[in-house]
Amino acid sequence: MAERVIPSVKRKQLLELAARGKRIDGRGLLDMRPVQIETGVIEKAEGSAVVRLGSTMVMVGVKYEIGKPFEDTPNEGVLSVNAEFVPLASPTFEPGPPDENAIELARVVDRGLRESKCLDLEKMCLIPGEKVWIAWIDIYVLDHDGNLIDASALAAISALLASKIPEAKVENGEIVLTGNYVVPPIRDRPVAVTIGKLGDQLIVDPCFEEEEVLDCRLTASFTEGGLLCAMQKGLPGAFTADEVIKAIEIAKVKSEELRKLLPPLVTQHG
Amino acid sequence: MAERVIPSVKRKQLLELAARGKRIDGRGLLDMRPVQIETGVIEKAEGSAVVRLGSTMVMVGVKYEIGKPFEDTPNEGVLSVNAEFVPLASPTFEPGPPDENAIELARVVDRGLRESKCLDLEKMCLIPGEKVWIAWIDIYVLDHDGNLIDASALAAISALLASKIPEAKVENGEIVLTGNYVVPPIRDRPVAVTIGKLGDQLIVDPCFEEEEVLDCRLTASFTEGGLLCAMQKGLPGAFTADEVIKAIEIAKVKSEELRKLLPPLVTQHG
Amino acid sequence: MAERVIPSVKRKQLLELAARGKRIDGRGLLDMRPVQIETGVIEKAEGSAVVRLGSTMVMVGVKYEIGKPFEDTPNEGVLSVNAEFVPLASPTFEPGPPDENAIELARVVDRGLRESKCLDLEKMCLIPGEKVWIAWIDIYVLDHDGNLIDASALAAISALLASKIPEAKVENGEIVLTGNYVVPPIRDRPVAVTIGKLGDQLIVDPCFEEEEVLDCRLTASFTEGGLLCAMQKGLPGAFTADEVIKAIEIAKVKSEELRKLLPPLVTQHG
Amino acid sequence: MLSSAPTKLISDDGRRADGRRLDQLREIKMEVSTLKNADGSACVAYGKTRVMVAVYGPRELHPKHLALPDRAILRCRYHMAPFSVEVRKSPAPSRREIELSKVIREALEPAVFTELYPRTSIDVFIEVLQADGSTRCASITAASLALADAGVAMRDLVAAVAVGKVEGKLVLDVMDVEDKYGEADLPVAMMPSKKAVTLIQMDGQLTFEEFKEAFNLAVKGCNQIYDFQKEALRRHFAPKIEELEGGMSSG
Amino acid sequence: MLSSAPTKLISDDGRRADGRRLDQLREIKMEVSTLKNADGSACVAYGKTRVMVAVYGPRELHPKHLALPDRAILRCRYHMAPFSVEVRKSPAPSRREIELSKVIREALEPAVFTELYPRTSIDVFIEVLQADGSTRCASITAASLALADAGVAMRDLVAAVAVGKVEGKLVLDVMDVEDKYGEADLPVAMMPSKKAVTLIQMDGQLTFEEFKEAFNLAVKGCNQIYDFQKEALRRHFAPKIEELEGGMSSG
Amino acid sequence: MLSSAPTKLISDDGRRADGRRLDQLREIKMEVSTLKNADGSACVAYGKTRVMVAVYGPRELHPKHLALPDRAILRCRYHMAPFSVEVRKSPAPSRREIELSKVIREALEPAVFTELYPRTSIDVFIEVLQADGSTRCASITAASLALADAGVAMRDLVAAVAVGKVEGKLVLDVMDVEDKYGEADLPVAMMPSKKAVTLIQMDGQLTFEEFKEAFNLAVKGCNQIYDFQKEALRRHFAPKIEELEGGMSSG
Repeated sequence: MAERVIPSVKRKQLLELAARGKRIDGRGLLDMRPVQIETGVIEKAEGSAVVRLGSTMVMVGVKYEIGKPFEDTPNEGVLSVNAEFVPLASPTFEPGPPDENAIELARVVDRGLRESKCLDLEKMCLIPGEKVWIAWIDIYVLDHDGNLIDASALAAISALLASKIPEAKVENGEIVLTGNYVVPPIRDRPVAVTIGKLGDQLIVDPCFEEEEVLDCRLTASFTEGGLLCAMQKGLPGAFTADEVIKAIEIAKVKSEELRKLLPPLVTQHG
Repeated sequence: MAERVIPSVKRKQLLELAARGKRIDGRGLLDMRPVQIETGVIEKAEGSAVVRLGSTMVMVGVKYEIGKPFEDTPNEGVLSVNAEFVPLASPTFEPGPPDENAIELARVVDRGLRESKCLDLEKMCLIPGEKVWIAWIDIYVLDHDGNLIDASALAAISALLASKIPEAKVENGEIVLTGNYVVPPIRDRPVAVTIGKLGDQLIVDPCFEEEEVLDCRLTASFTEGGLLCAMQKGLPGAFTADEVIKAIEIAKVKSEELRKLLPPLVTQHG
Repeated sequence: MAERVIPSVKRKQLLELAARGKRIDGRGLLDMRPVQIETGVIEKAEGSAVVRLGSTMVMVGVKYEIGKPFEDTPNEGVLSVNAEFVPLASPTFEPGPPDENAIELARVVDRGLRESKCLDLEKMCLIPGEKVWIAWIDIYVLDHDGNLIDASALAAISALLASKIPEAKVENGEIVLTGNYVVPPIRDRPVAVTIGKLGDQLIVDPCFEEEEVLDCRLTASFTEGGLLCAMQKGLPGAFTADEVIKAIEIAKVKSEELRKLLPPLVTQHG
Repeated sequence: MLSSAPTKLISDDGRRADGRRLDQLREIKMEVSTLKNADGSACVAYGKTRVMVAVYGPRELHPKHLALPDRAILRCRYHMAPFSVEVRKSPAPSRREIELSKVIREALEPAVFTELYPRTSIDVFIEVLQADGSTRCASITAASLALADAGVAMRDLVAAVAVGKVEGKLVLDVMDVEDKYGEADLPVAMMPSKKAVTLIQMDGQLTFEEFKEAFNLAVKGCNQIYDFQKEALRRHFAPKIEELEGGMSSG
Repeated sequence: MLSSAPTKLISDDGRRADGRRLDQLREIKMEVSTLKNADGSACVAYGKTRVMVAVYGPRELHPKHLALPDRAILRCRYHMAPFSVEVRKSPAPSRREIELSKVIREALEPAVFTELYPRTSIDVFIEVLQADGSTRCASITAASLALADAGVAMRDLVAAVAVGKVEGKLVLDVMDVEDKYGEADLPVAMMPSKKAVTLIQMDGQLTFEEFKEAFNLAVKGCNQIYDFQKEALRRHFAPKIEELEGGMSSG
Repeated sequence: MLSSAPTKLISDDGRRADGRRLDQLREIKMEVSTLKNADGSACVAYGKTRVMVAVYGPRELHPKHLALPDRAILRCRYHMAPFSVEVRKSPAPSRREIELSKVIREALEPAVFTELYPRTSIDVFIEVLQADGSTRCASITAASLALADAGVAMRDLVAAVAVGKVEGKLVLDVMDVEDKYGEADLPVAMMPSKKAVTLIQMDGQLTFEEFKEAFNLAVKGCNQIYDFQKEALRRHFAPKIEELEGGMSSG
């Protein structure tokens, strides 16, 4: 709940730049920073990815474990998304349990994945009510230069797409691992895009300096088919109704650009 | 463990009043404030009540859940009393896990219920050693103007008396809920009364301002049959032996007055 | 993680003494303080001991409980060593969960016991994968005058050697306690010895005042057969390679002296 | 008190499970100044969803080094009573409650003149007493009433409502069963007279066209909630103003 | 080491499970100044119930802003060793331990001249090493000895004992099996020479007449405990006083 | 990705499970200044063991009363990513991580001129991204590179390596399977040019003669690691120095 102190000189400078269609690092208002995606970086994880958005660096690891389903969804696997802001990523991060920012990040990424139904959780059930696959998605922020949501969402879906899940069979009510790995039941590739509001201007992919002076931000996630599947307004400012609509339109276009950086969906096993 | 600072001018004033048999809000030494009991306020809870003692307002919700019995009482249901001093109730309450005051409150109310044997826990056993009813009694302090113990104890027994418990049958070792609700196995109506000591005087139902300057307090709980079933001395002062006896005598009389505000016991199911 | 402040005048004094082969309490560099071991002090525990090293006093209680084995060792009992620095032992100890010093202590004692294989954990398995004996070793520091590791390790093995474990039989897949107690499956008597470095000198059994000014310390644990079974360097200083070797040689000799204070191993049951 | 999955959430004649029309709010109740100790308070019900909010402040902030020299710190805690939901909730704050505390604070902050109260805190404590969907919206609505009751200067009230998509249709003021079994949930908060959107979240799936329609329905709903809020404040303050005027005229 | 429920707690000739008469204390042992580091300490046994208490202070309080300008803060922690009970206890403080820490502190505070030590804290750390009933009473008894050992000025010692109702009879100094299978437990603490009651709690069921009888028995028991306390202090301080006198006479 | 127990860890011709000779390090990779925000950083791999370290500081310490008047406080956190091990690790610090944070700090501190930075903190944050044995050694090695990258004055780098005993033979740079199924593990850290041992731990069983041999092998290994460290710093700083010299010569 630490309150942010808005540096007013910096804000004035960025507002003036934005009014002229410019940004502090030379980008146009609707330009993303260079995006790099690398997968398979952690061999011990069933899936992993590092995403760089400019200097922002986020690592995501995917682990599959057998566990119990939730009581109200006995026929479904479990998707669990967690985020840690480890203190090496920023002088402002401190060791300890996730704060409200890390929790919000994890939950926004979670909703983008969950509501797109990208993982077919029913196919991750092994013994109904007893044993299902749990997909642990751990978001690890390594260097923070703004727009952690988009970088994390991109790393999460990249790691999932690059992951393999152990092949399990149920024999006489017991689960047997064959030792083989198969493609997990992924059927969508959601992408999140965050739009910042700076005075009267909307900007794409805000960097850390910009985030410090934003009025507010709006994140929209889209399915492969172009459906809106999650939204989140953040920061203590307000949008006009028109700005909301316009931000979503921009986000939709950008989400399609970003999705091109992802590998295609593979035909499912079984 | 925050230490209380006793406002000495206020204490002097209240001592002088008490010496003349008076109190700051015009009551006599042995008068309670107006008591209001409302039940059935939370439809999602199996039982609920709001009790007002003057401006003090306490809500209690009762939830019944099926769970495991304690290892040393495999044939008994579980009674669990918890209290939260949510920060909206007082400028002195802070968010966080229950402090020593909230814990003492919960445990004193718990002992009053438990030692009166008001809930027949054996009748709340479904499958011995495996499945029993857990009665969750959650005390929620909404506005704190003193004497939380008596208000909470009254709200707890009121919510229990107003509660319905799901009807459960055991068929082939499995628990089946019939969808009906029945009267829980309640067989007593314990009432707690707290007596404050202010100099040489004993007072009933201290308000917040009085609590701040009390020497000490003594709570006594009584069963319907007039048996003492729980006591608790609080605050860092001392009673004489005579005061202890006298306080209990007063509490007994007041407990009978308060019990008249409760609905009668209903004949048990089964 | 509280940083220690080294009292420089005291350090200078102790360095000068050590250079002349002397210590603040009159001991020689390689002398231990008087050692007292008392067992069976807590009748409710299956084993217990109090060890005094000079004014340092440590109590250890051993409890045996039936529980689940770890997933990766389904055929073995569980050894769990915990240490508490209860605040009565020192003005520098505070209530709360174990800090890094208490955790290090517990883990160093644990490694000494575990790596010596003094408890035959396989004999503590009742039903593989389901039920095993858990040996809880609780280290309770009561008075802290330095060298807690050696005192705690000595108290732990003493309490184990003095302990009795309930006799359990497995009948039709159920565990039945016969009500008798038998000798636990102990097959070694490890002893830990800590050597402190003070300037150029090595000292044995540092007291609290010495610990405050030590460069560093090295603990070595030895099995009955004279094998090194655990080591731990502590404190923010460095040893030369020669000092490491010399310290271990001293520790070995001392460990044999200390072991003479322990009761002999008893022939195992079964 | 477990509920089972319903067979149909919208009847053939366009009525919802509780008999409402698609664009109809539940019964809305608002009470201002419910509590004695709090500087401001309000109790709001959207049907069975019931929240109680207390505001303490502007008041001195502890610890002091957290204070800001140029404005108040707005703090907000959204918390659910253990008995507010079907399966008892542990009192420890869940990740969901921590996230909602943050987005609710950020939905209220644009309305508060924090710059008038430097070095202080304004604490908003929200207790959900019963949860039947749209608790975050009822919380925002109640919190802005409690802030007004506490005399905190505001640019506008904040009104909030959720629009859902249920069996293909858009519905106003989502209740629990619709949230659980519906296809999308879109909570929106606004400062109605400023036409400023201070909260927007979304779960589920909507086309862009559906979104625009849903958003417009939410704006309409916020305006209705706003009318209830103004009415509640009028009820609470009018007698006092009359009293005051009475007092003056008699003087 | 699990014990099973006993068949009979009081024999036909009025003897209790451990052979005591109804109004008889267990073997009481008290030792003062057991620990080196603490400013004051005591070890007390009521039969198998054994507690160790250390007092630190009066000492500077951290953090300082908690200090009181007109008196010392008395702090108290009652804590059970994991091995003190039949089933190993987790070291984290339980709700029971937190409640007992509070009532024990409030039982000791009337006896301490806190006003003599403004801006300081007096910390009482209680460790139950073995629990066989009446641990709170043994703790209070030991804590007042440790306070005296630390040289803290006191109005009187505090002595405590529990009376139980077992198989219809009142018994003095309740042990675990009597607490568990008996009908009532009444712990009482007093400043005996002041005749002031500083702790009273009760579990179980008693008529008012039974209560009065039990209370009187507790008062009698506290007086016996008080004699043991004075004797323990005499044993501890007498040699020093003799030494001092010896030193003076030889001077 | 669970691995099963191997049948043989050392082949008849003296090769280890990954083909290494007994006294051979795994492939060592070191990168300095990997992160933008940190004052210094390094990424180190011993085979599949991969750690990333960031250093912040010397910087002002919060809360200030923890600051020391005569030197910097060195703080260190060793932490494992949940996905770094076979079975997902909870992010909450384990007792093992707390102990390792302490011994790593004590292994680094002799090398740092803390007295040059009074009243500050130097924070070393270690993240184990993938664990395949010897993570504490890789962490120490990386941390001293990150400290150098941050420009913190040091007496020497600290290099670390673990020696194991596997099927009766001593092996250098222990990997996970050797740690798990071997007979002993001996991690050692040194300031190589000072010949000073700053960390030594041991698990398992060794005769005194075996220990001496293992210790000598560890010293040899630390020297090899030291060469890699110097090379990594040279690679990182050389271009800058050339640039600087180029800039000067062109001036």
